[in-house]
Amino acid sequence: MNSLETILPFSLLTQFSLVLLFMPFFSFLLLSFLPLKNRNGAFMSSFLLFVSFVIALFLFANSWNNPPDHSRWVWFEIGNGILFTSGIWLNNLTVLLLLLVTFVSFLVHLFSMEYMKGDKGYNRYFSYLGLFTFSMLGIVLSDNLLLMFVFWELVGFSSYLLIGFWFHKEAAAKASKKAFLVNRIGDLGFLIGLMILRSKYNTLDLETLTSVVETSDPSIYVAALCLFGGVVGKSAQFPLLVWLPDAMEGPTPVSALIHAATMVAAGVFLLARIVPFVPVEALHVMALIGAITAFMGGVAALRQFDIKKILAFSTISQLGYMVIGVGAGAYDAAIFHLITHAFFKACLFLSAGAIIHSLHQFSSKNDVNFDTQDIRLMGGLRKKMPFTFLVFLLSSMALMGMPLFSGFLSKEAILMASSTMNIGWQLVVPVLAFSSVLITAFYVTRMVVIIFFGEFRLPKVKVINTPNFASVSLIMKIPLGLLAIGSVFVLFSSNPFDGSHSWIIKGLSSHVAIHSAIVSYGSITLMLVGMGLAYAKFKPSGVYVQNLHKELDYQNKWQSLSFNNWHLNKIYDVVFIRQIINIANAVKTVEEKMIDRIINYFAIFNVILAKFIGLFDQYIVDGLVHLSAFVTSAIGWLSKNIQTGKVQTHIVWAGLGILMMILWFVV
Amino acid sequence: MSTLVFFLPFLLMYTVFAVYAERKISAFIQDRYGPMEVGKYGWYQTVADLLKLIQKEDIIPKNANKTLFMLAPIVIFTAIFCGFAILPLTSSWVGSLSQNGVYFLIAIVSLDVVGILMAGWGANSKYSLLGSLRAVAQIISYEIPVTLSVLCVVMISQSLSLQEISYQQSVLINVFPDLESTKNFLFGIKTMAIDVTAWGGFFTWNIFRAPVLIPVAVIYFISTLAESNRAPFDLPEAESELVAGFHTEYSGFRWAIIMLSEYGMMLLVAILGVILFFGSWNTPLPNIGNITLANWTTGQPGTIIGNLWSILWLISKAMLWVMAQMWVRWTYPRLRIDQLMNLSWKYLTPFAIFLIFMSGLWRLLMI
Amino acid sequence: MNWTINMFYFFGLLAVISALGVLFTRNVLYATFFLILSFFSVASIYVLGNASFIGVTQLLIYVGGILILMIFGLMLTTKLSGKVLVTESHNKRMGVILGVVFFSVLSFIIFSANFEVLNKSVEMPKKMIEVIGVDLMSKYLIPFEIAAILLLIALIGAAVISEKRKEIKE
Amino acid sequence: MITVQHFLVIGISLFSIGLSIVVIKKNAILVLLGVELMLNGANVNLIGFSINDPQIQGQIFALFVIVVAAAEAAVALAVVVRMYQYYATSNVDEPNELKG
Repeated sequence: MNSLETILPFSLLTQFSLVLLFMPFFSFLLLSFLPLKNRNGAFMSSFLLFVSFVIALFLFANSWNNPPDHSRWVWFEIGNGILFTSGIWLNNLTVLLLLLVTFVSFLVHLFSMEYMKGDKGYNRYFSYLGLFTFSMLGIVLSDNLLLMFVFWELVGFSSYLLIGFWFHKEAAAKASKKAFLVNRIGDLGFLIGLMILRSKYNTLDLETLTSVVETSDPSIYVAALCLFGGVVGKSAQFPLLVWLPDAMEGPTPVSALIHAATMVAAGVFLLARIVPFVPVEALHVMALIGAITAFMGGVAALRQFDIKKILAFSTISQLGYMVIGVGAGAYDAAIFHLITHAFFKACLFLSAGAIIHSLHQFSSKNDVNFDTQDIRLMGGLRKKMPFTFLVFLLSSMALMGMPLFSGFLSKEAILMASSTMNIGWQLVVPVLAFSSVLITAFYVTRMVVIIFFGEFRLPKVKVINTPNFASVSLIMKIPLGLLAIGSVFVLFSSNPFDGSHSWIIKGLSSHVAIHSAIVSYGSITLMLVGMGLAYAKFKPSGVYVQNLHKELDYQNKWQSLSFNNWHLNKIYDVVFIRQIINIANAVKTVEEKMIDRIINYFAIFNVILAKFIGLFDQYIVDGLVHLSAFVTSAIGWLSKNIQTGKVQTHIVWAGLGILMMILWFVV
Repeated sequence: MSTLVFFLPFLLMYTVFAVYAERKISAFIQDRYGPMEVGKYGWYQTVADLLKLIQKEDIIPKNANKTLFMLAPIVIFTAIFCGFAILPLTSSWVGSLSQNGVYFLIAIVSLDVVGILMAGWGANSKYSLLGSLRAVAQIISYEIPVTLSVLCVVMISQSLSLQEISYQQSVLINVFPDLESTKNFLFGIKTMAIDVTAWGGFFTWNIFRAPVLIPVAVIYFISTLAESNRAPFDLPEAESELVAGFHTEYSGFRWAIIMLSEYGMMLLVAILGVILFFGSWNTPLPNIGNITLANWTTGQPGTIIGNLWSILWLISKAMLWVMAQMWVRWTYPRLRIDQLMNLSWKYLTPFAIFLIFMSGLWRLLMI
Repeated sequence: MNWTINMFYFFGLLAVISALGVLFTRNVLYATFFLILSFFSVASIYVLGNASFIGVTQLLIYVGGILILMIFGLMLTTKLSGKVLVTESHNKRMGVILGVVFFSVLSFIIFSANFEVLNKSVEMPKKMIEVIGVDLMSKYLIPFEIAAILLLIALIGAAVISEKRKEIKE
Repeated sequence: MITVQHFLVIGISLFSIGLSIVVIKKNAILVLLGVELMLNGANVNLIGFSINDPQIQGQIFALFVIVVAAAEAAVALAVVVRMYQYYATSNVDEPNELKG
């Protein structure tokens, strides 16, 4: 064992965190194997999650701003003395994320109870949610990269299950496969990074790595980039951002949980874990990737008509922000943004879910078929769903980075950090980041205005009999309200204009964050400009909106570029998939023409050889076998006659045996 | 040698007169005369019968197993006559001074079962076979109480030798090689300290040496009645059921031998009973002070007068025993076979076992 | 002494010949009576071998007990139809060979062995029966008791085994 | 003078004859007789060995053999009777249900 890796004792907190970890797992097991009826399973599952949440609260209260609590034990041993440890590391980052994950997961459970009502796979859905939460908590709790990788893969698997929850829909099945496969590409990088670290430093324990890694080592540069590959996959960074929009095929609460709050944040969390030993050059590369992602995601969100797709691209963009934050050396800001983003984006997704749910009920009530996610058919929902409008508006403000909202604080912190990168090519990062602010403001305003203002456009297309909406039920309102409260600044900082005073940032890093008024004002200005432009274009009385229900997906190539997410799918199709198919065809041809023929000849040779061997077998080997069988049966025939079943014959043989013994011993 | 010289002729004589006695006793019991025609009081009746029997044809059934049929009476008689070989006739005249006398007697007597089986099987007659099976079952069953009651005596006298047992009951006790310093006490209870060694007579008989032997003697008497197939245990030859049992098919001389064996058996068990319980060849008269009746009526061992006294006492006591057997025969009705077995296994055997235990305790009083 | 050895030869021969009679006779009952004769002779041999108590025991148990029991068994297990009771033989060759081989091997061993020590005359106890009695009650008490229990078990077992039961195979 | 060998010869004769009887005879009772004969052969040997033994251990052993033989005979006879009841035969070669 590495001298640094000693066994650390189980503390009380560790035991609590293990309970917390396994609560959702129990939920998974129970729901998978118990024949539960109605909503009992959901109640039980939510209750277990609530227990987890309470424990997380307890842990948070005990660990925040206290010295980290680290328990470690031997996991397994390979060969002679090559030990792998595993353990639980509770520091500020861990407990913060625990709280977030359990909280959001619990709210999503609550929301889903209503949202999924009547679905055939009701219990299955909640068991998958349990498995997913378990895996996510595992990532957060594990103290070393290998264990984290295990849970990382579990997260990938459970998200595969959740995205493909309605696997009978072809699109859902395809999306889940896509998400899974694209993630694998990134995870390959992760695995290579693990190998490099293990072979170089003989340990994968994060705490130990932090103390032993020298950042000047070129191999650590490679390793960090490889690990970043995993992040790129999981957090949908450029160039692997194609899976996230498709993943919207899953149930909307799932999107809220995994595509807003937890799973995609896992990448950022990983970055925050490894950042102490990542070289600055690698960080800059990450920042660049993040900036590109933020910009591309923003642009792609501009011309989407599917409400969930808009939110998905927005998520990509925001994840890009977080990565910028890490790359620019302010991982605390990135985590801050992660938290705030988790709240407002989960709120947005759940609100979208509420809208979709209501429209769905509306459609079934009026017996009309339409795309319940298409914003072209919405409009004017402000009056029909006032509560949803309120929470949606609050979260949107946070997303745009409106002052007085949480998003402003965290985004400011990231923009501050990016503004320090101002030498040479690095200038690209702040430029893209700031321009994304404007784009974000534009598409958010577009979304809010189109959905909630103006008049309800559906009756323009379809015949509606009873234009009344069912109100959103209380069990859906509670999570929405709680999450909307999280979008307000007061939860995070006393100063609504200065994110650097937030307790989260203070708790995560010791260095004093710079605060520049120019950055604040610049970003606010950009945001307002974006809002203004959007309102000018999409004002409810405008021509565009009046004809929106007749609007096509795209009309020119710019719109096409945005609508089709920079044509990335097509590019990948041409660049990779086609080439691979071509190579495969070529290989197939070679296989058919050459290798098969060689094999055929070889086979013919073998057949001829086999004939000879067969003859040998038949007459010599089989002959021996037959001979021995014959001898055996002859002996058996002989000895069979001894066993006559008659007492006296037995006595004869016994007597002969005694005689033999007499001769042996006496004579 | 006593066996051939004395017992063989005596047995023949005895049988003749025993048959006569039986007839007469049965007649007296049934209040009639019995044989009266041949000789005075019918004295020669039995002799005449015997002559008739010897003259009769020796009939062997056609389907009989000849060998077994012919051999059977001889085997029966031999087995019983062997028993006489170890009986002590007088204080100095004994057939075979075997240390295992009693034991041998019990063993050899059971051999007549073989002869009975041979007879029963060999005759190839249902009556014979059933009779012999009954006889054998009965004899084997009653051997148990006989043996156990004999064992009681053996426990009291600590010897298997009949002569030693005889001497122990004698006024001449100290003459016997191993008993020089042995003393007899009244009822065998040493703590009472009444030395009866010099008294002799009936005081030293076994039933007086150890009164626990009185019930033993009763058991012995009952069981030996069954052993010798005498009434009320004469089921093997129950006339009303089996004609004559295992000897249905016999006639003439062979039948005579079988009858001889039966009476011989009676005599044998009588003599054995006398030896074991009633003082053997000892006088019943005790020494009373200076009137040494016991010594007078015993004589010194080895002298002619001594032998004559001994024979007198032994035979007369045995005759009394035989008379008792006859008396019982003509008094009691015959038992059923299940009653017979019940009596042996459920009453006599457990009681005899209990008496062995009591005898052991009594023996403790004697030392 | 001469008389004793002659008696010994006589009874020994009688024992062996009557044993052979058991072997060669086909009549079951004859066989049993031959065996009685043989055992009787063996009892005599015991007596001549200074073991009169064992001899009498032999008479009492074997001749008076076991063999009578056997004859009973014979009568119970054969149908009484007036036929001569015969038994068939089989394995004749094997049986005779086995017997002869056993006899020859064992007699070869006996005649090649040295019995000088055993044949040395020793002063024997006067009252043999006393020795047996005392030994049985002291030295061999446990085997004695075990034998008693064995007899009891055999008694009960025999009664239970031969009890008539209803499910008799036809 | 009777020597040990005298007894032994008679013993082995009886034993061998008994063995032959056991093997040859079909009737179960006769087989039992053979067994008894074999036991007697053994007993003769024991008596022979104790003729010059003041402790007469051989005789006591023989006594035990006889006792055990009595037990054996009783049980074996019961078995034979039972066998007769069950198979209606007393031939040992007829109940051959053990035959493979």
